[in-house]
Amino acid sequence: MKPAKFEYIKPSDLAETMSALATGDGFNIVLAGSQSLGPMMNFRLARPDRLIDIRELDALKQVARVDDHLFIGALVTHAAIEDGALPDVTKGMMIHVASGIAYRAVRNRGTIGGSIAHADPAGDWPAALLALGAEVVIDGPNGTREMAIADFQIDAFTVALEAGEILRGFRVPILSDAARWGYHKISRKPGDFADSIGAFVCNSRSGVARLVLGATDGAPLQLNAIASTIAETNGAGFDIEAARAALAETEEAFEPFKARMHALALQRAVADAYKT
Amino acid sequence: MKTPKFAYVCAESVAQVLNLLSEHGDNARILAGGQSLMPTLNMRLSQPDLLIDINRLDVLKGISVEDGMVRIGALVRHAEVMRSPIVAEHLPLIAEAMPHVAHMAVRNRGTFGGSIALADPAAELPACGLALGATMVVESTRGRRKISAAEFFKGMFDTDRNPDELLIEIRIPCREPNNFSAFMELSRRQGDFAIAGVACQIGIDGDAISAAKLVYFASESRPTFAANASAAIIGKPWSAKSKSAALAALADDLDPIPSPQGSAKFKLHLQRVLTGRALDRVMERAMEPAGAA
Amino acid sequence: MNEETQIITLTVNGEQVSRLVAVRQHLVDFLRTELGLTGSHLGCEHGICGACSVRVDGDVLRGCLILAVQADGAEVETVEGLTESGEISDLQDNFVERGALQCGFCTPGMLITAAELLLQGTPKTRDEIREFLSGNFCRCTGYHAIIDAVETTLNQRLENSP
Amino acid sequence: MMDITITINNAEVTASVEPRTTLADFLRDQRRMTSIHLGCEHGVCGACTIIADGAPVRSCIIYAVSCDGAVIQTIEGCDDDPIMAELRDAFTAHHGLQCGYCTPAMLMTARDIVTRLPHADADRVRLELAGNICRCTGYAGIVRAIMAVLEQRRKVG
Amino acid sequence: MSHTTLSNVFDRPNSYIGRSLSRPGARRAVAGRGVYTDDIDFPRMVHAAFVRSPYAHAKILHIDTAAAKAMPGVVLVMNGAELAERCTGPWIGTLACFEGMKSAPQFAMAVDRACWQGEPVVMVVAASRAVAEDACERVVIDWEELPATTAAETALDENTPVIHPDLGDNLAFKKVIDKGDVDAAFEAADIVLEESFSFGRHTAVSLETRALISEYDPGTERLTIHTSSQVPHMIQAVFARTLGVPEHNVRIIAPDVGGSFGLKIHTFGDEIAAVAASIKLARPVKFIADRMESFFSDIHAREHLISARMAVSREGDIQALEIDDLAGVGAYSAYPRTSVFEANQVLNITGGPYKHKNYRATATVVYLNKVPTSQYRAVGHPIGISVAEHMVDRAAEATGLDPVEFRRRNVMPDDGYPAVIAAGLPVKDLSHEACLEKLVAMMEYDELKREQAALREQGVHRGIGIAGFIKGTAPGPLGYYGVGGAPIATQDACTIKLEPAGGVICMVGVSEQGQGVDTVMGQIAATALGVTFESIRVISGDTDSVPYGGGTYASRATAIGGEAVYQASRALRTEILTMAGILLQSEPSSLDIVDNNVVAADNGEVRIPLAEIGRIGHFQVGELPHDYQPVLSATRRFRVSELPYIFTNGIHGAYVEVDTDTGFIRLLKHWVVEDCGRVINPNLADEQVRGGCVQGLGGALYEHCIYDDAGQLQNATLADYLVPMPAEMPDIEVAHIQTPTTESELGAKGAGESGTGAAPGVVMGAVNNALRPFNAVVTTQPMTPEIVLQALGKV
Repeated sequence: MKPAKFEYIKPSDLAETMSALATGDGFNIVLAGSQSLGPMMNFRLARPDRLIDIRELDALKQVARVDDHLFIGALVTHAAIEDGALPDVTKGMMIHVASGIAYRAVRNRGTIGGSIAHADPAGDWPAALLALGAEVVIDGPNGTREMAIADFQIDAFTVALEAGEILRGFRVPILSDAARWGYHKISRKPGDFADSIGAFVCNSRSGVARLVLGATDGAPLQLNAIASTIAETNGAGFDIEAARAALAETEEAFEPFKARMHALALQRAVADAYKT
Repeated sequence: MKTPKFAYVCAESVAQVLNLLSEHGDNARILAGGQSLMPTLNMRLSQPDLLIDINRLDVLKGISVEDGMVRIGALVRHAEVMRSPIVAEHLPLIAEAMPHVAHMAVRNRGTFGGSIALADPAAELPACGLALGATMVVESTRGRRKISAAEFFKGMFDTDRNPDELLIEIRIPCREPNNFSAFMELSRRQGDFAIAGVACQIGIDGDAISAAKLVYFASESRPTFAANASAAIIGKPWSAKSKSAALAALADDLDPIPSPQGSAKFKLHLQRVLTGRALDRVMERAMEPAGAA
Repeated sequence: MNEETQIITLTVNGEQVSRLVAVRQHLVDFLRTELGLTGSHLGCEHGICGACSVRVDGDVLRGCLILAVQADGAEVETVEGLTESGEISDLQDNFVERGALQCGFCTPGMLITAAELLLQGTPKTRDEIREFLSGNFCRCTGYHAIIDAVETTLNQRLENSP
Repeated sequence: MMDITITINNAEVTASVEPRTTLADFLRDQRRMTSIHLGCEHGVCGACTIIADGAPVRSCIIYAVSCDGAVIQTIEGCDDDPIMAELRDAFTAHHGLQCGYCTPAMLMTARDIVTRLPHADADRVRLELAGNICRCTGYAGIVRAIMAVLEQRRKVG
Repeated sequence: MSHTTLSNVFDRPNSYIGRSLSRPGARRAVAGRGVYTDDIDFPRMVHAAFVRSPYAHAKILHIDTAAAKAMPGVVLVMNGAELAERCTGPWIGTLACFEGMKSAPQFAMAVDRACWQGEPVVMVVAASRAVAEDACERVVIDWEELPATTAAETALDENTPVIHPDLGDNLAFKKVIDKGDVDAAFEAADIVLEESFSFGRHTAVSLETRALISEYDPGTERLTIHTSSQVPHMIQAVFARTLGVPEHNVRIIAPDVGGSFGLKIHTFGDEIAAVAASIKLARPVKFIADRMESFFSDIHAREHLISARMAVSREGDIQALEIDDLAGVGAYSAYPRTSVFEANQVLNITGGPYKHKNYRATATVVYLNKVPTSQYRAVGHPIGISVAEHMVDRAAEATGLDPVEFRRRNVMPDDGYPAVIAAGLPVKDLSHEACLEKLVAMMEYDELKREQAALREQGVHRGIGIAGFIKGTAPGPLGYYGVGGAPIATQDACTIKLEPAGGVICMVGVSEQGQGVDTVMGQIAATALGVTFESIRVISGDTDSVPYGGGTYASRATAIGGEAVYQASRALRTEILTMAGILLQSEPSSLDIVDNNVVAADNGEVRIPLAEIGRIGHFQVGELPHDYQPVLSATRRFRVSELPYIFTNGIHGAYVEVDTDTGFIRLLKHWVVEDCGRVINPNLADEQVRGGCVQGLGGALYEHCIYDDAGQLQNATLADYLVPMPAEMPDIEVAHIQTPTTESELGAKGAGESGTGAAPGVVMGAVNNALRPFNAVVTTQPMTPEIVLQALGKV
C-alpha cells in the first residue's frame, strides 16, 4: 500500500499556491492534514500528479472575532478546537464536536478546512457548521468570495470550489446566551465514521432554528420546517414520526433501518439541546 | 580507516581550480586518480579542508605529438599511456616503464600528471621524465610557466610546483632516431614500490656513445641524474672498460637512503647491478639493425 | 565542519539509483552500506589487496580509492551484477569445481579482475595470468587453483568463440 | 529526490528522500528505526504512532518531505525518559503487552495521555486508546498500566 | 577394531569417501552473496573505534575525553579503567601444564600503562565508523614514555628494563627436553655441525580482518555475538567469564569467516571492550578491525633466535641433535592459549622424522614491548623444520651423501610403528619412506639435478630443496589444551537427526573457515548412514545449534569432528534399522540403508524409504507399538585419548633460481607429498596443502613485522608488509599417501597446516643448495635480497 509517484511542492504564500494550482496540465491536489488524503493515496485511490502542501500558509491559520461572528482559518486543527485554543463562541458546541472526531493522533493533524473541502458525508464538521449557519470564505485567482455553507456543500465529496480556488476559512456566527444547541452522533465505536448525525441549533430571541441530519449519502440535510416548530415549542414539539415522515420526502430514499437511526439521532440532538 | 571530513568540489573548469587553489593553497588537495592521495586520506595521514576533483576537465586529457614533442595531459590514465601508439613509437622508455607501475586496477585510474606531481621517490615516471628531459607546464591565477624536469623534482614528495599551481600537461621530446633507451627496476613483488631502478637514454653517433642520461630512482630522495656515471661512457664506444668505469663512478652520484626495505650499501649495490644490465640492454638495442628499436 | 553531503545519481548493475552521500564516503562503503551490495569486500582500504575491485565505466578499479561522489553519473558493476547478467557464470562454475576459493573473501575481487582478462580474449600463459592477478591478494588458496580456474575458462571461451 | 533535515530523537539528520515516501517508511527503511510498525498504512490501527512536534501522529499517512524541519520523537529516543520508564515498568507489571507489535505506539500514545490528561479516568483512557489496536491483550492490562502511572503521578503531584 | 570391517563401509558403491565433491557453500561466495560479519547490519547499530598507544611502553598520566564525548553522533567513550569495572577482572595467559610459566595480569584495555604500540587505551562508540574515528582524534592523552624492551637477545640482561616489575624479570617460560646421552654422543661424534638461525616475526593477515557485532538484551540477559571466529564455544566461555554473563546466555554465531589461520582463536581486548559497550548501551555494537590496527593488534608469531648442533657419523647417521631456542613474544602471554606454546612445539617436533635418540632442546621465552604472540598456522613447525632440515642437508654434504640418500638412511622406517620421536612423543601410522620415494619420483629428482648442473655452467644458479616433516594434528587432552582451566575443548561432538520428510541434519562442533568442513562432514555422514550427500544439511559455527565442540584449530576438524560424525551416523543407522525391523517384522541385521531407503541387506530390495521412517517416527499416528520409543537422532563425542596428537608426516620439494647479483629469489616449482590418513575429499585436502604452502613461503621470503629499537612497527600497511601475491608464487604439485590412523575408525588425520610447516624449510634448503658454489649460507628468514647478498659477501 505505497502511494503512486507525485511531484511535491510547498508554496510559501497564497499567491504561489494559486499559481501552483493553476499551472501544469496534470491533476493537482491540496495537501493539508493528510488524514483523509493520506489513506486514499496509500490505497492508490487518489493519484494526483502534484501535491501542494499548504501546511505552512499563515493566511489559512488566522482566528479572529469579527463583528457577530468568529473567523476560523481552514488550517485550524480539530485538536486545537478540542483543546479550547479558540474563543468559545458556540457555547461549547464546537469543542464537543471536535473532540468526537476520529482519534487524538488524527485530530492533531486533521484540519477543519480539510474536513469541509473533503466533504465526506459521514464527517462531523459539514453537519455541525451547517447547523451553526456558518459561511465559507474562498480565495481564488479573481479575488475572494463568500458563500453560505449550505450552498457550498453540494453532494458527497463535492463542494463549490472552482479550479484554482482555495478555502481560506469560515465565519461562524456567535451564539447569544439565549441560543441552544444539541449534537448527537451514532457510530459503532468511538472515533469511527458516523452512521447518523443529528445537529440542532436554535435561538428563541432571533428565531433562528436549524435541524440538520448528517451521515446521509450526500450533503447534510436541513429540516427547517421541523426546526422552527421545535424552537417554538421549546423542544416539546419534536415528533419522531413527523421527522421520519419528513425524511421519507427527501429524494434520498433511506432504508427503514437507516431512517429510524436518523430520526433517533435528530430526536436525541433536540433532547440534548433542551436538557437543563 | 575512514577519511576525515573535507569539502568536495567537482571542478568544471581549470579557472575554477586555479581560483580555489589561490584561495585555499595548502589546505586544498587536487583529486585526480586518487591512487596515492586516497590511501593517505584513509590512513588520516593528511587532512585537507578541500578536495578539488579535476576528473571532469577534458582539457587536461589526451596524448598528442607535434614537431618532435609529445604532449601528455596531466589527467591521462596510466592505462591510456600503456595503450598509446604515440608513446610506443616516440617514448619507448616510458612504454617500457608502464607495466611496472602498480597493478592493472591502479593503472586504470591513476594519472600521468598525478605521479609526476606527487614525486614519490620510488615512482617510475618522474625518473623517465628526468631522463627524457621532460617539461612540466603548470598554471596558476598568476599565469602559466614551464619547469624543466631537472628543476621540477626537488626532494621526497617535493616539487617546484607551488601550492596554488595546477600541473596542466607534460611535454616530452620524441625519441631521436639515434636515441636508444632502457628501463629497469627491482621490486620485491610485481607492482610493488621499487627498491632500485634506472631509466637510461643514450645517443649513438657512429659507434661511439654521443650522449647518455642515467637516471636512478627508489634509492634516492628524488629521481637522480648520475652525471659521473653518464660521463664515464660518453665520447667512446661501448666497452667493458667504460661499463666498469660507469659502475665505479656511480658511488659519487648516488647517496642511497636506508629504509626497512634495505640498507644504503645494499641499494647502491642493486643500482650498480641494474646499471650494468640496463646498459647491456640499451646497447643491444643500439646494435640491432635500424628500425627495430 | 559538519558532514558535507551531495546527491549522486548513477547506474549500479544496470539499475539507476540516487542517494545523498557524505562526500568523504568511498565507493565500496557506499555500495555496501547504502545499497546493501555486500559482495565487494574491504581488505585494506589502501588500494593493495584488491578485495574491493569493482567495474566503473568498464574499468576495474579499487573501489576504496574512489569517492562515491566521483561515481556520479557513472556505470558501476559489482560481482552481484556480473552474477545476475551471467557474464561470468562459466568462470564461477570453474572456480567452484576447481576449488579456486576457500573462505571466498577475495573471490569477488578475483572474479571481476579475471573477467577483464577474459574480455581481452587472447591466449595467456599461466605466468601472464598470475601477473594480471598480481594485485589480488588471497591468503587461503595459494593461487594455484585460481590460475587453473581462470586458465580453464579462458581456454573454454577461446575454443568456442569463432 | 528531495533534501530534508529532521531532528529525530534530538539528533539532526539530513537525508534525501522521494516525495511519496511516508514518514514511517523513511524512519524504518532509511533510519533503521524499526520500532515503528506498519499495521494498516491507512491511519487506523495506530501501530505507526510517533510524536511529531510534541503531538502523536500517524507516521504512515504523512510524507517525510512534509516533515522537513519537524522534531520527531520515537521510542528509541525514550531510553532515559523518566515518564517512559514508569510506563515501561507498568506495562511489564500489568501485562500490558504480549506480542509487542502495538507496544511502541501504545507507549507513545500512553505518554501523551499521561502528560495531556493527568486527571483521566479509566473510561477516558479507553477512549484515548481507541485509535491503537491491540489484538492480544484485550486492552485490560494496558489500561491498568496507564491508570497505575496516572495514579502514581497524581499521588506525587 | 581392524580396518577390514571398516573398509567395506568406505568402499561401498555409494560411498562419498575419497570423492572430490565441490563445496555447495562456495556457490554463494562466487556470487558475492557470502555473509561475513561486516555484511550484517542491525537496527540502531553503532560502531566502535579505538585510540591505541603510540608508544611501545608508556605511562598514562591523564585521559581527556570531553571533546570526543561532545561530538555529535558519539554515544559512548570508555577508557581502560572504566572498562575494567565492567569486567570480572584481568586475565592471565598461563596454563598449568607449562610449569613455572608466568605472565602479568592483563586488562582488556590499558590501565595506567601501555605495554605495546597498538594496545587499545580508549574506545569510542558512534553512529558510524567514520565519526568514531573523528572522535578518537579528539581524545587527548598525556603520556610519559618509558624505556622499551625490544630485543630478545638482551631481554634477560641486568640492565634491560623489566616490563612487569612484579614478575621479577622478563622471562615468560623456560623448558628443557633432554633425551638419551647428548654429551656422550657429541664427544664420540665423527662430525659436529653447528649453525645459528634467525626467524622474523610475522602475522596471519587474514583478508577479512577481525570482526564482531555484539547485541545484549537486558531483559533476558542474552548476549548474542556474530563474530568471525574459529572457536565459537571457546570464545563463548571467554566473553561470558570476562564480562560476568552466565555462559548459557551467550550465543556465538560465526557467519562466513574470511580466513583465520589461528588468528581467530584468541582473546582480544578491543573485542571485549566492544561487547562491554553493547551491554552498557543495550544496542548492537559493531567492531571491525581495519587493516592498520590489525597489524598493531592481531597476534604476531615466529620471532625466534635458535642455535643448533648435530652429531653425525662418517657413514651418515644422525647421532645427536641439540637446539637452543630463544623466543621473543609480546608484552603479555596470550589468553587462554598462552604465548609459549610455539616455542614448546619447536622443542617437540624438531628432527621429528629421524631415528636419532639423543636430543636436547632448550626453550627460553622472553617478554618484549611488542604485540602479543600466539598460535599461527603450523605453530612452531616452520622454525623446527627449517632448522632440522638445514642441519640434515649440511650433514649430507659433510658425509658426501646426496640429501635424498641421507634422508633415506635416517628417516624412521615405515614398518617401525608405534614408535617414539626424539622429543619423547609417541607416533604411529607414519610413512616417511613411502613419501620420500614418491617425492623423488614426482620431482624427477635426478633429471632436475642434471638440469641444475648444466645451468650452473651458464652462470644460472638454481637450487633443489628437500624437507621432511611431522605435524602434530588433532590434539588430545594430554597435551596442552584444556589442561589448567582454559576453556579449550579437545573433544568434539556431532548430533545427527532424521527429519520427518527423510532429510538429515548433521550438527557439528567444528567450524567452517572455507576449508570445507561442511562438505567433508556431509560426505562422512552420507557414507556412514547410507544416504545421498544432497539429503544432508550440515550446521556449524552457531553455539545455539551445535553440540559443544572445540571448533577449528591444529588441523583437528576432519580427524576429530569427522570421527564424531562417523560414530553418530552409525548410531543413527542402528536406531533406524531397529525401528524398521519392528515395522517390517525383520531382524535389523538383515536390513541396510542405501540411497535413503531401508533395503534388504542380501539383495538390496527396497523395503521402506527413510522418508516413511521419518513420517512414522515423528507423527506417531499409531504404526508403532505403544511402548516403543522411536529414537530419530544420535549424539556422539570423540577425543584422541592416549596420544598428545595424531601426528602426520610428509615431505616437500622445491626448485628455485637465485639471481646472485641482486639477491632476488624466484620460486620455480614446489612439490608436496603428504600422509594425512584417509582422505575424504582429495581436492579439498590438496588445496589445504597448496594454500598452506604459499602462507609458509610468505614467511620464508617476504613477511616480517619490522620493529625499530624503540618498539615502533615500521611496516603496518599492506604496501610495506609484503604478503605473497599471485605473480611470485609457484605452481604446487601435491600427492597423498594414505595410512589411516588407528586412533579412529574413520582413520583421517589433520591436513590444514603441513603446507605451512615445511615450505620455509624446503625453500631455505633450495636457496642454500643454489649458493653452494659460493660457499654462502642463508639461515635468516625472511630471506630478503639483502640477506642473500650479505651471505654472498656482496653487501
